[in-house]
Amino acid sequence: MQLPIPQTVRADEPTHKIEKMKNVVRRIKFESELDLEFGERIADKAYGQRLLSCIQCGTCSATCPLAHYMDYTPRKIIAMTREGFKEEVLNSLTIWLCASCYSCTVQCPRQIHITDVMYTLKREAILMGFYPRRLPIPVLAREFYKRVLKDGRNTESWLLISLYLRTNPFKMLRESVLGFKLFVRGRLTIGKERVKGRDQLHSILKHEKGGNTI
Amino acid sequence: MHGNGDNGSIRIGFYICHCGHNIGSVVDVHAVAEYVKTLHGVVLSQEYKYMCSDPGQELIQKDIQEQSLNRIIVASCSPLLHEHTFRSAVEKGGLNPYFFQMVNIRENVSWVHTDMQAATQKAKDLSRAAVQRVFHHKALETKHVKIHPDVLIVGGGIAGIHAALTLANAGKKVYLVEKDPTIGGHMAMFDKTFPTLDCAACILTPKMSQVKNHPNITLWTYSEVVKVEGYVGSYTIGVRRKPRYVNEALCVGCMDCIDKCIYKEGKTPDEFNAGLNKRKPIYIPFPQATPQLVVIDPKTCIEFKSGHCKKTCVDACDRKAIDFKQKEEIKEISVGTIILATGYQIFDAKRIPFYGYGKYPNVYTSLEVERLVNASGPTGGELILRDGQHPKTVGIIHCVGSRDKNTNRWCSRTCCMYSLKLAHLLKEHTDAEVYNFYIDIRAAGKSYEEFYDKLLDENVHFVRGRVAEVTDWAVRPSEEGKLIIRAEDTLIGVVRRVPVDMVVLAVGMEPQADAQDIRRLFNISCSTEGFFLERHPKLAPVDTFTDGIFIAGACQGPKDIPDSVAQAGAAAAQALTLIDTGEIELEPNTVFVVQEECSGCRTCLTMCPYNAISRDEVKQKAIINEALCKGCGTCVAACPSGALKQNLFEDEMIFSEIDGLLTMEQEACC
Amino acid sequence: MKYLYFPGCSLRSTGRAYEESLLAVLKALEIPIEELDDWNCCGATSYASIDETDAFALAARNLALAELQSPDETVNLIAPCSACFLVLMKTERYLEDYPDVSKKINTTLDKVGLHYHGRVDVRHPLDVFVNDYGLENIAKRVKHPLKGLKVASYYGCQVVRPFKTFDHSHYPVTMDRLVQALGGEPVDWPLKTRCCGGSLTGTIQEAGLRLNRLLLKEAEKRGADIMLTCCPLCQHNLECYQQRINRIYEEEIDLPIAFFTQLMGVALGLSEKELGMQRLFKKPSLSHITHPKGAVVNAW
Amino acid sequence: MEKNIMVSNGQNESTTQGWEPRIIAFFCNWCTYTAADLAGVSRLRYAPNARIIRVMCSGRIDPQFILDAFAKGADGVLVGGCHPGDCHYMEGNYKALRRMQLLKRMLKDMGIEAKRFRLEWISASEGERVKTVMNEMTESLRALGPLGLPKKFEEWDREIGILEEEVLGKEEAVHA
Repeated sequence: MQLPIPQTVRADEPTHKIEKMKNVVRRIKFESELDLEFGERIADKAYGQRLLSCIQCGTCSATCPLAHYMDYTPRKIIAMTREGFKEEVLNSLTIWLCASCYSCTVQCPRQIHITDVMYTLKREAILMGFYPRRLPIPVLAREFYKRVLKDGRNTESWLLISLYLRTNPFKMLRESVLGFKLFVRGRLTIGKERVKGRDQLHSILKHEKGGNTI
Repeated sequence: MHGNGDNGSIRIGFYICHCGHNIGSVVDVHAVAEYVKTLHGVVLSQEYKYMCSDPGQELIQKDIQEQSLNRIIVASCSPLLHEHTFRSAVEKGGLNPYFFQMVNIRENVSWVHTDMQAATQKAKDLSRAAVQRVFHHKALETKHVKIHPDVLIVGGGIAGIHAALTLANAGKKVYLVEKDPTIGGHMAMFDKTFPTLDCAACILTPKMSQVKNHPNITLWTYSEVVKVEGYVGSYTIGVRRKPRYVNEALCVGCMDCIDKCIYKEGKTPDEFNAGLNKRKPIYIPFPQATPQLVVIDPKTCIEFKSGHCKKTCVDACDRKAIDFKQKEEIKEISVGTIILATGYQIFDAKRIPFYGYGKYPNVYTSLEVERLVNASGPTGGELILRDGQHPKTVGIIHCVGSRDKNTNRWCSRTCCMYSLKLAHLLKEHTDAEVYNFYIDIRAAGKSYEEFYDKLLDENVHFVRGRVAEVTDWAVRPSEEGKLIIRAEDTLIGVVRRVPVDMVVLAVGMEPQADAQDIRRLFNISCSTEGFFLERHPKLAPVDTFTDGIFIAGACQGPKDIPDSVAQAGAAAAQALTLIDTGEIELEPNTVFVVQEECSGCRTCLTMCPYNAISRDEVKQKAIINEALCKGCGTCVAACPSGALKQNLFEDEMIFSEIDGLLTMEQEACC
Repeated sequence: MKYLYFPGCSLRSTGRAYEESLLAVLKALEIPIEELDDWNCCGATSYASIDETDAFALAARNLALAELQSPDETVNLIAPCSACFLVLMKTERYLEDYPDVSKKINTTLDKVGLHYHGRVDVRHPLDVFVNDYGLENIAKRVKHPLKGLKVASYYGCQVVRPFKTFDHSHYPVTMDRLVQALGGEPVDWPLKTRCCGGSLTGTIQEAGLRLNRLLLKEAEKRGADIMLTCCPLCQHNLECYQQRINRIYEEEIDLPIAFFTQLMGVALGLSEKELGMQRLFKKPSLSHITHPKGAVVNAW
Repeated sequence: MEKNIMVSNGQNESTTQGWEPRIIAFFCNWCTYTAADLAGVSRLRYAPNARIIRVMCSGRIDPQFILDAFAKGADGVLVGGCHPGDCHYMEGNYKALRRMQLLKRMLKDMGIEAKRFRLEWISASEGERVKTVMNEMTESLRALGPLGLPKKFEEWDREIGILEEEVLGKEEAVHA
């Protein structure tokens, strides 16, 4: 099943939309294509317990500030996860668009920790290398992760630079003006923030590792 | 006195029930029967498909006579279900019924375990315990108590009214106690009723006046039960009659006093109109209020607040019915049975701030809308919003305070249908566009689905999605000055923003605020949600765990009118059965004193909550008043000399049970 | 009792004004605080998307350090940045809810001579000011009441969600009450806690910018002279992208976005320099407040 | 959670040697026993280690019953009554509470771990609670291992016997 991608997301690729329109999308799902344990697997992860008790009321989608940019509304993600539509879920933009504002979590009448489920799905996606390539969000997450792993603290200037280098260098030019403004106001530092007990930190994170996910 | 086995040897008959597959599929019934055969005292041990069936019971009777058994044990379901059945079987067999012991291997074993070996082992242990227990059983006399023929009914809603009339028509004397100034309950507030759309008042008010005029019904409105003593058959009830400050005997409900009240306009929110308009301190709840009596509300009446009122109302009343000196009185009555029909309260919509109730004037609860569309309502049935507008678009939000773990988990059952009804009425009154936002439409009643069809044909919008928020935040010019409902249309899969003029919140049904107090007062149980708990969800839906007390209507759980009426009828029938039997058997599990062992230490006296124990100052011994003893056995556990014993639960019996449960047997697997 | 202070990475760069004003105000109110020694990044939202236990271990180190540093029975750790606030608190709860994980994390902490016993109570400055220090005490110290200043309080998401520690999850009032105590006029608007998109402005701008546009427009529509935030990222998004929003969507939004601590400082009579006002793209015109007599507008 | 328990049970019982804790449960007729019935009717699955003894009221439960149960080889004892304020006999459960508090201290002195005795208020509607309590208790007893008082008694008797002999021996010696 092809993944329809909202054109808003790839605004930087005008041709993309047209191609998508030409494609014929196959809309049938054979049970054999599903991963039937997927739902339970996700539910077993932290704060996933109530996932299976979803009644598909759509409160999450309605309260989500980003739902209108998602390829599948949060409700659909839950349904698909439960039914084992693993590929669609892990390939979806939805999980990456979640800005973790917890609106859904607070309002869900079944008290499903939707935001935490989204985190679980993000991790799953990275683990399986499923997430859409060149989509900046996972890259940002990864860069952030590396930076903190290295210095123990994050320095926004460097984070952004490395982000744009890895996604869309042209964007950096666009941002440079803003960057400069911030800089003159002393809001962007060139010197990196570092933790003194870095070795300590690293050993903690090393110990934690069940095989590095990057 | 039936034959008893005290003389001579103990001859035990053991029967184990398959209960179809219910027990047989998890417990190796045969193995248990075989094992019990080997136990001391057991003369006969056999299995049977359905012990509770007639042949099953006859089996017991036959064996008692032919094999001169003097102890009977049946291992089957819970004693709460069939103990009585088997006891009477034993009695028919010519043996004292209290030589019988029941072993629960269904609710406590086969239905809760999966591992056959473990379950069978448990069944064996329990059976062995019973075998050892019955050695100590004694012949006992069953206690009988007379049933007082009068009935108390609490709550004057449709359920209470129906139960009262049913019993009264059967010639029983009924006391109907209602806490409000009038009977009628919620139903009196409704406009039309689904699915037939006949007007609530038209079908209710005749019944109300019947109640008022029925010779067998004593109607006490504006009253509350404050005391409940005694037990099934003879309850003593205390009823507090709040002062109306109007003499019931004199007032004819002409309402002149109300017109003459120095308040030209009402000041306090009108309860009956869901607070949509104001009423005066002296008022009558609504035109057809029953009884037709005015009430004075001391909280708002000037005379009560300052004492310097012109008392124009007094002058207005030519029958001199108004009496500011009136005091509350406590009535004491004796009844044999009680029916609780205390109803429900609606969910407080303020608890869900997302829907803006109390913040945006044009957000209404369903109950308010019932009054708003009602011809005798505050607007005379014309649909004028709080801001004076006539709505062109209306959004009805389902499941407000239902199916929501953050508020109430349960489905309130009535909201779907009354929302459809209101949708119809609103369209009828205003020809507005009506949107229903629902999670599921539950129209599972007689001709309910057909009503749903009708609404679909009337082109009412149905959006399947729970509303996340009602807000005045407009992002499009078309939304300016409107209330915007945000929900996902889950069938289409997109989020929708629907601007409307009026929002109706289909609020759910909750237990009454004082349900817990009532429960304690009448000594019955509540379910987890706080509704009164029935004795059995299917087979005893109107009985409670307290004999002689029955429940009807929404106090037992959310219910619509037909169901409430049906249940009220059932409760009345249950009460009638008791009354017409004239007496009821009580467990003879009372306490007695072994005189020679009592040291007269007084320990037990403080234990008994019923003052059933006194002390013979001459003999210096404790005396038990059998009539007062309820058989809890708390005193028995406290008696230091072991002089107190409880029938059916003597120490020996329980010790032998413990012993039986714990003695290892050879072929045991663990 | 002394408060521990966890600045977090953002308050050392884009959110510097927040730190400066916060510290200045705490000083002015004589609330004793002490920075957490050698704190590390809380892990933020991105971190949790890569590796969960890692993210929690990272945060747990801070909690453990806090316990080391403070003798108090319950350690009050102030985290001004919403992300830090939430992540630290979430870690705290998580270690309670999942004992096995907490054991695992603690064993690794033990290896480096640390241990978390669950004594830390993560606090937001808003909570501390309003509920610990008290509004009336603040009001007493106000030198320049924010007379007639219409203030839209923007809380963002993570301060009130998912944990309702000190206010309602969607309709909070703490900041508004604070504004009132400072003599200002809180603007009641419906988007107080609607997400600003967080890092989306940097990744998927279309989405990020639109969210901010909605917030800014609504605040202006409701007559706000200024919008207050309590999160460095929200402030950054709402302020720094205003021009771009105006350009792309042809809007004329012109709303100063300050940290609530900055406005507090102004009311308490602190200098604009102390409060890092110069770091704002658009500094709110408050001369009529700081110089009530309508005196010359201070120049900078 | 509960699934695991069932599984582990399954194994333990199917293998003849695997030890299983034995629990005696005293339930009051009106609340807890009814709740147990409800658990049955709702087909909740829980560990099969407890054996229920029904009494009319938790107030009837004599501490001796509990001691007797331990003495005869129970690894744990569970007492269930109505919630405070809900007693069918008004205040039987309060009386029970008072007694059980005392008993707890006594058990402590006897060296019986606190976890082996549990007092629970379970109302007629709380079938789920019965399940959790049964499972929790079974689990915690598994962790504690057997109590095996009867065996201990035998040993003590033997030791005392030996002591007596010694003493007698000495006395005889003295007499001689």
